[in-house]
Amino acid sequence: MNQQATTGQAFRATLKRDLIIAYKRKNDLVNPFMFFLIVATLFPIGISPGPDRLGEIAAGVLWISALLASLLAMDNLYRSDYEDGSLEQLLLSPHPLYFLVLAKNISHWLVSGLPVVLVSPLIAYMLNLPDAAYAALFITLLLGTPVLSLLGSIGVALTVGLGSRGLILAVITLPLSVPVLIAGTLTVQETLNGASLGGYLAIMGAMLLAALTLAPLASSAALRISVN
Amino acid sequence: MNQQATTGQAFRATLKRDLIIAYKRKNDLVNPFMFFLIVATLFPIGISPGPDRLGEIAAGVLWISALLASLLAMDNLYRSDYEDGSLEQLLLSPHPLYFLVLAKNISHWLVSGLPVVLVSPLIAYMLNLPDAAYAALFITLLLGTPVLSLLGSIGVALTVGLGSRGLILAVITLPLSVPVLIAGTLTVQETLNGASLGGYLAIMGAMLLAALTLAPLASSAALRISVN
Amino acid sequence: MFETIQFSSLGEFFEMGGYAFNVWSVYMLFILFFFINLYFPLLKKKQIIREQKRRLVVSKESTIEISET
Amino acid sequence: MWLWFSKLGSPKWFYELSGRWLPWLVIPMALLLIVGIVWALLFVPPDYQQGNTIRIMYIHVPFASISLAFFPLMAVAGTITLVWRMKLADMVAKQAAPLGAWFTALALASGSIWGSDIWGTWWIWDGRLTSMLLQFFLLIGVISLRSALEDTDAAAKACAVLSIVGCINVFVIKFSVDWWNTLHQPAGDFSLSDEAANPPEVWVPLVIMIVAIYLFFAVSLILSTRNEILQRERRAQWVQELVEGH
Amino acid sequence: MVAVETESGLAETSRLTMLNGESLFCERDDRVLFENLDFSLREGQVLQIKGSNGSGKTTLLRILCGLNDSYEGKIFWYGDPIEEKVEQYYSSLIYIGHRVGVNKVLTPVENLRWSCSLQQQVADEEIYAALAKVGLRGFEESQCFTLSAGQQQRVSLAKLLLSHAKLWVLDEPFTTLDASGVKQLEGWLRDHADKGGAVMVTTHHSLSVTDLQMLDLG
Amino acid sequence: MVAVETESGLAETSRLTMLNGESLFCERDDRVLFENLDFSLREGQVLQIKGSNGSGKTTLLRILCGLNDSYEGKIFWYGDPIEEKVEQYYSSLIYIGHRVGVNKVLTPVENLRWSCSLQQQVADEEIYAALAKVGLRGFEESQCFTLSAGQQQRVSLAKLLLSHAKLWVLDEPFTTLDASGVKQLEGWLRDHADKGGAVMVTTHHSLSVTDLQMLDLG
Ligand code: HEM
Ligand SMILES: Nc1ncnc2c1ncn2[C@@H]1O[C@H](COP(=O)(O)OP(=O)(O)OP(=O)(O)O)[C@@H](O)[C@H]1O
Ligand SMILES: Nc1ncnc2c1ncn2[C@@H]1O[C@H](COP(=O)(O)OP(=O)(O)OP(=O)(O)O)[C@@H](O)[C@H]1O
Ligand SMILES: [Mg+2]
Ligand SMILES: [Mg+2]
Repeated sequence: MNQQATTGQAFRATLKRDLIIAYKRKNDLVNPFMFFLIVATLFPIGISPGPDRLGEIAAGVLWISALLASLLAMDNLYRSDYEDGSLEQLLLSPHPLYFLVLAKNISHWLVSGLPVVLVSPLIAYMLNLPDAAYAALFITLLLGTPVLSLLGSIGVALTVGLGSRGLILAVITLPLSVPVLIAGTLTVQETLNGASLGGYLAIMGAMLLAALTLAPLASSAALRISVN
Repeated sequence: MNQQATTGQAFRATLKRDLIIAYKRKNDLVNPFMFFLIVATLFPIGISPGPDRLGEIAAGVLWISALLASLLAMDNLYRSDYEDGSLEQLLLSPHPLYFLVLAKNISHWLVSGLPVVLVSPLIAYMLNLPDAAYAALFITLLLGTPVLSLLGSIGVALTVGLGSRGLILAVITLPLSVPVLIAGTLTVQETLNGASLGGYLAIMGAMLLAALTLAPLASSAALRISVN
Repeated sequence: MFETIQFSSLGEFFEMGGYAFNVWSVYMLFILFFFINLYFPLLKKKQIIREQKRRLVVSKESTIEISET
Repeated sequence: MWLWFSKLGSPKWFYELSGRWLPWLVIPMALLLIVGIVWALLFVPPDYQQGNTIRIMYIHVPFASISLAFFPLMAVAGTITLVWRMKLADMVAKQAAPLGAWFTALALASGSIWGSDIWGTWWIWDGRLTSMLLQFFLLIGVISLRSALEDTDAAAKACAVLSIVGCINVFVIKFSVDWWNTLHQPAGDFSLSDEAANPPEVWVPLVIMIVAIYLFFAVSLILSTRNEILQRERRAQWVQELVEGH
Repeated sequence: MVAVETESGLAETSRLTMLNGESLFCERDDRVLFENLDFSLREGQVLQIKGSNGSGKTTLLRILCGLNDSYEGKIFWYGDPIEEKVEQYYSSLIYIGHRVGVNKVLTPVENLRWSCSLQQQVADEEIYAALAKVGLRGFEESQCFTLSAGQQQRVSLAKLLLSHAKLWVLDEPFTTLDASGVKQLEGWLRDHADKGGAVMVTTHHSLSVTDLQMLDLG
Repeated sequence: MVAVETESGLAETSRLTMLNGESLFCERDDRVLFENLDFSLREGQVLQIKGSNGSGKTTLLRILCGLNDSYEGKIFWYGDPIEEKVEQYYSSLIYIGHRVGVNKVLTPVENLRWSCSLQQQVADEEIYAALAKVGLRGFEESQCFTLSAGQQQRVSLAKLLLSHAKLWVLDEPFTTLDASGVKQLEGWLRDHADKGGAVMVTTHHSLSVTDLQMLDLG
């Protein structure tokens, strides 16, 4: 005991810590998909279209709701750590920040992104999504929401020191997320038009890979700047 | 000098302070309507309908975007005051909390709600809203967004002490706001169908009056609880 | 008012005129919910009492310790 | 009056009284449920339009109508919590929220199973249904607020405020949503007093089921409130004696 | 657990009792913080609340200010229960807690202008004078997030100089102050008490004031 | 403006210089906080940084920890520029700032488990023992938001007992501690220095340790 911890150990410890915090807060687990559900409900209420019309816009509505849910959930990724000084401790760790940030991002997606993906078919049903689109929707969300989380992480890292984060975060992150939104909805739409999923999914997979390798680097740099 | 301040003076001082803070933060002024703009833009991107289709859903999209912008802007209504202890000072004032809370709500709406209302015709144009609906949309937003702010204020006051506010605030506030959304979009729709604005606006006016008298009371009670 | 049973055979009863799934799933949901809602509070009561007993024992032990020293 | 009030507010008194009441609730509940279910499943004639799915009504309508009682109940309890600081009221309110969510969920589920045949879809954006869904969201909101606030006292008061605001809002939602879009069976369509349209063999079992499920609601609320009392009053003398007696 | 000692040789009975608590009781998470706590604070007195970490000092102060109502017992303001005199009580009270109530975006002047205006009218010149006294001359127009921890604390302490409140309730006001700041604040406490005000303060320092009372929470 | 005095009679030259800074310069908002600041810290030494509020103590510590890079000058870790030895430097460093790095939702044990694991492997028994030493026995499983200000500070101080880091950088660690806590912490500083570690600390207390150096920022 009492020897230096390896980077792997620090990674696991960070992942575990964040999951415990989410578990203790409980709400962190429930709220993202409740928010997703509620926002998705707002559309039929606000737009009140006929069932067919609804089906046409369903994929877009689901993707936009997921995007917003991911955005709102981002807020507590580094916030409390910044406020209580844990973030400084993270920066002072001898391990590469990349992995620690990645651990935080993964745990955050597990808690806030995955539930949204899992509940999406239910809402898709309520929104009359055409049957043919279910698989495409589910898979694109599964590949797309981690990208949204990773991108959002950069935005949060940049804004974590600010007083009024919610909105500025949105203003920074939403435009960055547009390509993911386009890729996601386009995939669903093209599958409805009879195209095969493969090509589109490759694009989304590439996005995910790129985000996984690059975004945590940007987040790390942003965190260093914010703490300064 | 140095005599007791009247409630009116305390009200004005609070209003002024919050406006100064918003002015200094700059972002508070710009972000709500930037967010509104961005979210409204997401819809044509995510849903990619033809121009006519877009016009049909435009009113709903605008209202939902306004609702979400108002929600996200709420977050910094009491937050920083809670964190730096100003909220305690507010509660320890000898004046009725109702008026101080009202002052904060008014200044918040001026900063975050009004710009959204003012920019709405522009976005309505971008979303192909039928010409006949402009007036109705503008007036309903003008009457409706203060109600959203006042309702949101209750939610923020209840959750201001929590670590992860963004989402739970949404889960509490959005269902509460649905009647305003329905009233707003329905009014626009019915005017498009040729009905006269009067009756609908009366309902929205009544909502605003009720919110103005009751919501700050609930917010005050909630603030006392949260600080405890 | 009390008419006869509406089904002539058990099979017919289970079939529910083609609506077996709808009718039975609703009743099953209800029965499930009914028993869960009675069972869990009773189970919880037992847990609470067990937990309390343990606590009482522990606190007694600790007071004894203090009085001994 | 005051004496009675403070006595009722005492968890101990409630615990003992409810212990004595329970059998007198459970027995009629069981009897009525058995009679009601057997009647509904075996004796009610199939509807000339809906056939045997009409039997779903005997679950759906009681659950739907009791669901609507939760917010008023929680608002009254909340008012008592805020004004008289009665602990018991909050214990009831705390247990009512999840129970309400379950009742609402069952009303939604039974309704949509019914609707899957009548309307040909499991879900439509109709006024009644949407307002029920929103009530469900509001209940979840109350529950998550309760679990988010760690301090029992603060949670009690915060949820009281939210329940009161929510209660007003549930009515507003219902009003506005009905105004917005209605397809669901209107209340008048199935008027219990209209004997011509609805013969007694249809509505008598419905009344029996409604009463039975009301009793069930009372029983399960009392059971969980008793647990809450045991938990929160665990350091009171009488609870310790009760625990040792077990 | 509770000990009340007075250090001033002779209690001046001519001075009224400003604030007193009777049989206060508070528990948190099954731990009794204090029970049967009585105290009284006369005009001209400084009441220092002592106790180890977690003994309930902050909690007591917040209870007295009405920011926490999870307690039992009675609190009186000049003999009347505080619930009946809330407005009068709050116009005579200044509370500075762990979180000092200084908005980071505003300048010291703007902060004081607002927080004083909740109780009384204050002219800008007075604010500038007070800021100069607490050693913030030159920082009047800097936003508060650029100030150091101790400087932010000083902004909130300037309120003491501006207000005419009779009762000061201060939670660890010395923590971030440097040596000269400590001395200055001590002087203000002394002056305030000598002019007939009263002070409740938690601190681990030993204070030098005329009429010091101790309340030890253990 | 800058004065370096040493209180230990005889400097033990056998001990290596752990950290030293050369001609450090920092200004914020056009105000020069320090310029031409030199200091050096040997193993076994405690360096107390003094100065009035706003003189730049916190800023200096954050610069040394690499949390702030708006400075000029050079900092060396055992003779090498720290930029070249970041990893080694960070494995030997503990920094406890104004914000102590204690998550409010987690328990003290969970907090320490994580924050220690960033540097080294620590067994749970050690954590419990350390918590007992800082006076938090019985609070191991309470969530930290239920702890008082001083108790939260103590959680972060437990890290000092658990870590094998050689350099402690502490920003006003005494503020919220009660008298016994102050004494305890002072003892730990002394022990750590005597065992060959080094400490940089800002505080307005006067410390009693073997080899004390002062750095006065004015
Ligand atoms: C998810 C779907 C549904 C929901 C959420 C729902 C909700 C409700 C609610 C809230 C009530 C009011 C109870 C009261 O006022 O006491 C109700 C009553 C009723 N529902 Fe549904 N319902 C659903 C589907 C259906 C369907 C598909 C039918 C049948 C066609 C139906 C038939 C009725 C009837 C007959 C009543 C009694 C009306 C009365 O006497 O007031 N419901 N339902
Ligand atoms: N973010 C910032 N922007 C501009 N100036 C700053 C900023 N932070 C601190 N300062 C300035 O730097 C100076 C030093 O601040 P610092 O926090 O280092 O002081 P300190 O010596 O730690 O004081 P204290 O004893 O009050 O903690 C202060 O005068 C302050 O105005
Ligand atoms: N929100 C809370 N929930 C439960 N217990 C709490 C809460 N806040 C404080 N406590 C407990 O109350 C006790 C007293 O806390 P308080 O903050 O009053 O202490 P204090 O005397 O001010 O200590 P310090 O000198 O560290 O500031 C502590 O033991 C703490 O555990
Ligand atoms: Mg304290
Ligand atoms: Mg400092």
